Amino acid sequence: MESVFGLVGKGFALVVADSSAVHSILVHKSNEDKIMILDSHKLMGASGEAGDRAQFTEYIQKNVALYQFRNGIPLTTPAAANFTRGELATALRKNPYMVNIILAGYDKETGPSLYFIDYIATLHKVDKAAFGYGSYFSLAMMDRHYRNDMSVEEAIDLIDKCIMEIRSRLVVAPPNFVIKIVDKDGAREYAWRESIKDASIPAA
Amino acid sequence: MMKIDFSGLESAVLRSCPNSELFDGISTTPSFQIPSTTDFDGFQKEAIQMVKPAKGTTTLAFIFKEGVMVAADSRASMGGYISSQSVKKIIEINPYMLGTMAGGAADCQFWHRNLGIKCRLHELANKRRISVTGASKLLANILYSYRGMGLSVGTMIAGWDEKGPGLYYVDSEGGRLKGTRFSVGSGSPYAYGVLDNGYRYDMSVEEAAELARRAIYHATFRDGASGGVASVYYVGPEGWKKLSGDDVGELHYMYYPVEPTAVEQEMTEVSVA
Amino acid sequence: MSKVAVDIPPKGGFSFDLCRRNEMLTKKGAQSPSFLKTGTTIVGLIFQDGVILGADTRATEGPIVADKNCEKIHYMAPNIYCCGAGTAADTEAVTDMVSSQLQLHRYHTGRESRVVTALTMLKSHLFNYQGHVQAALVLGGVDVTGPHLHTIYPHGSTDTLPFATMGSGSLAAMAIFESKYHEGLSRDEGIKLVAEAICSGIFNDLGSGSNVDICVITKGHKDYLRNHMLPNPRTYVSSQGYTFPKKTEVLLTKITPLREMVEVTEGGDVMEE
Amino acid sequence: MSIFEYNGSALVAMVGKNCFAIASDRRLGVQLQTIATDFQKIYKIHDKLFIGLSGLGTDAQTLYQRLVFRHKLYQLREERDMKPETFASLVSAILYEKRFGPYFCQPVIAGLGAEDKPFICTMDSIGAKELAKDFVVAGTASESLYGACESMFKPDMEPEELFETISQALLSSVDRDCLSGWGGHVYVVTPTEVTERILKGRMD
Repeated sequence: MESVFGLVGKGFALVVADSSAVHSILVHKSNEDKIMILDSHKLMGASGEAGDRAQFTEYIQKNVALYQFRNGIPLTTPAAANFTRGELATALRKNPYMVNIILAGYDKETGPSLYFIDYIATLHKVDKAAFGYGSYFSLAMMDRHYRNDMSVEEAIDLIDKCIMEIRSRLVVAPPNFVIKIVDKDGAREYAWRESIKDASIPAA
Repeated sequence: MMKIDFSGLESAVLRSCPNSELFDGISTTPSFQIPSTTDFDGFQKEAIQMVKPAKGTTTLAFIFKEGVMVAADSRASMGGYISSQSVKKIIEINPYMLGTMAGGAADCQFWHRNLGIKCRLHELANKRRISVTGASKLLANILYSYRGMGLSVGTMIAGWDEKGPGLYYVDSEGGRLKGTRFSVGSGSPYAYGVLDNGYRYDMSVEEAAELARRAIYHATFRDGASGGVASVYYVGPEGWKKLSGDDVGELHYMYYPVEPTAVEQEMTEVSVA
Repeated sequence: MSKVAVDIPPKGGFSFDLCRRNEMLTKKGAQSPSFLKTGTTIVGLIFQDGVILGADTRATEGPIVADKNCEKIHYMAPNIYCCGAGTAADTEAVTDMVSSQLQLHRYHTGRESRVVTALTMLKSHLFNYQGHVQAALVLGGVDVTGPHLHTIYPHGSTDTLPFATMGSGSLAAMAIFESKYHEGLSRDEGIKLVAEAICSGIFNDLGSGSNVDICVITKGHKDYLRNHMLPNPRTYVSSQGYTFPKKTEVLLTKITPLREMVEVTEGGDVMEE
Repeated sequence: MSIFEYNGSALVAMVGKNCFAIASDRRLGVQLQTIATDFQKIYKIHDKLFIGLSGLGTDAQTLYQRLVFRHKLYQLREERDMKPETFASLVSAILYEKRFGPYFCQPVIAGLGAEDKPFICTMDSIGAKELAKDFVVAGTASESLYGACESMFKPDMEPEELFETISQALLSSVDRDCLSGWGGHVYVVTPTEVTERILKGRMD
């Protein structure tokens, strides 16, 4: 039921993920942020089994950081994507991690880039990608309206169309989505799209 | 020979007609020989497996101001193999009604043809055309009577009657839904993506035809089991008319033109021994 | 990075690290693939002055003929050859392995290899893997103790026989041998009989086909008659072949000229020459 | 569906008059859903040696990385490029090493050997080498490719005619396969130059 999708625009890349943590028919939480800030200029959206997702993404984050401490320079996006793919391919605990990943990043020379890595470690650089049941709806929508020189507003409008489509057509549609953006100013949260709100707890 | 009794499923309206053998055709469903096996479920499981419904397809239909737009692709596939690229998936039931084919090709063709006969008999008996509601009810009841025996049909009945345009979704699980916008088949989520976003009630026939064609094209691009030709039909007050049948291969390069780039010359660095 | 992944296997042998992942994939409903099988008719017989081996040349992948002219008579030593049936990769690998071990053994002992050495090495390797290495072999050769012919089964059991056949076509071939074999065959009689046995496999067994390879081994000499017979030449040669008037449309062309390899020899204190 | 049909692929290599051509489709799919239409399946090992990897995408990528690694070691040790025959044995050994837990990948190797003699060969997923003097095929569309090549192939074709023949064989075969197609990618290699072309095919 989880959906993660992303696209590359003019000088930026967006990653969108649903934010419901589900266990069979029960929704434990509906504002779980599944897009991790990997480093200053990288986002990693992951969907899959909850345990694997959290464990694996943190493992990658820590190793990327370790590389930066050791070598003084951050990994480029293609390098991080290849590293993630390598770890996924060689992970052999009980059986490999059940986690699909969309990795977005911004590098000074090459600009924004988006990588699709599925749970059996197939890696491919794409302009637009989507995982999970939501992908069936959003992929055709993005094919129809996507241009690679879209502005942030146009991209957000397309993302909203996709979210509306998922909410209307997907029987078990997740209620809330988080949208994050990465561009030359770095990776940050852009917005939330929530249809149900939790009781707000005053920030501790 | 074990005979399942369907009498309970007769629709009461039709049974009350005075002269029974003329209408025998309408009321009773043709009952096929039932296989005389003890383990009926086992037999039926293989039957389903043997004629595994080729679910690969994309069909859609929607009601709009001018009438009903119906569109479909034309690919039949068996697993990875494409058995045909020119299957007619929009079946002309009668000049005022169309049915779409998804699921088992044989099931759809047979039962749509059967439905056409029943509608004709209804016209003869009642001296007026059957409503879309009536026709879809007929098909739904027939399919329901075979529930669980492995029929695989996912169809839309689109037509025009006194109450204007009508559109129903009927499937072999016995479902029957009245609606304004449907898409059926493995490519349907892709078609929905484009259809929902572009749909407006007050569209002209050309705009609606373009939207339908575009939705089918996007489904054939993303879904491996759909392809071939995007055929579009329009059902209006005077009945249905086939508007177009474009090959999706050409449609792609029409929607997303690509100019062949000039020949590139590239120097390689000297590979020093 | 966390660990340097040097993945050269420490010392040869099989590595099983993908097994768990593959098991997970098969559990998810994807059946594991079939391997290239040699359907195969392979035979061998002892004649007056040595051994003659024969084999067909068809390799199949399920119902498809993957290779129409593959080599099934593998070199083991100058005086020993071995025909392989079963999984192509296994026969190839196991014969390669033992032939290199034999070569090392020859360097070590300074003597000509013996057939029984090859036999023992093959059978112990196959036995270790309990038949999972799917290789069925006909081993033939002439060494200091005279001509020898053995068959080896995938589980590691062996026979010593005057004439032997293996593979899916072994029944057809054995019928010929049983009726026509006799002690003290001359060289030409032997070759004719082996060719006839292989042809009977080619024409009667679906797994075998194409051509006949024969290898005659005598004291201190061997003749490897590759494609000794071509009973199935290609019958449908389209005279003028295909021409394509409507050229394939190309979107992008990139031409990279290749530099000649430049021999760079450093000047200065060149040691030798 | 078998594991070979998870991503879908079509590969063919053909021999011409001291030149060879190797062609592949461009689809990356996950079963019936198409993810991308510019997936690279043919890799260059060196100027006169190409390898196409069909089957499971992740294994193709892992195998390519390992082959390039082993080829680089060879270059360092021998101070020359590998001959195609040797490279075929290397690939066969790497595949057979995993005999009981194989890579789900069927390679097609094409190269110019000593005196620029064209060499093509294919293997099954555990390294059973299959040398051919005319053409080799692999992938989900292999059955159609067998038929097309068997009828279209002529010995000693010039590079232009070879390109035309291999493209027609590829495109006509993928049109009968749901899981491969979405364009074509053809390399024609002669002793003096490599011509890489992208074909315009049906995108359904």
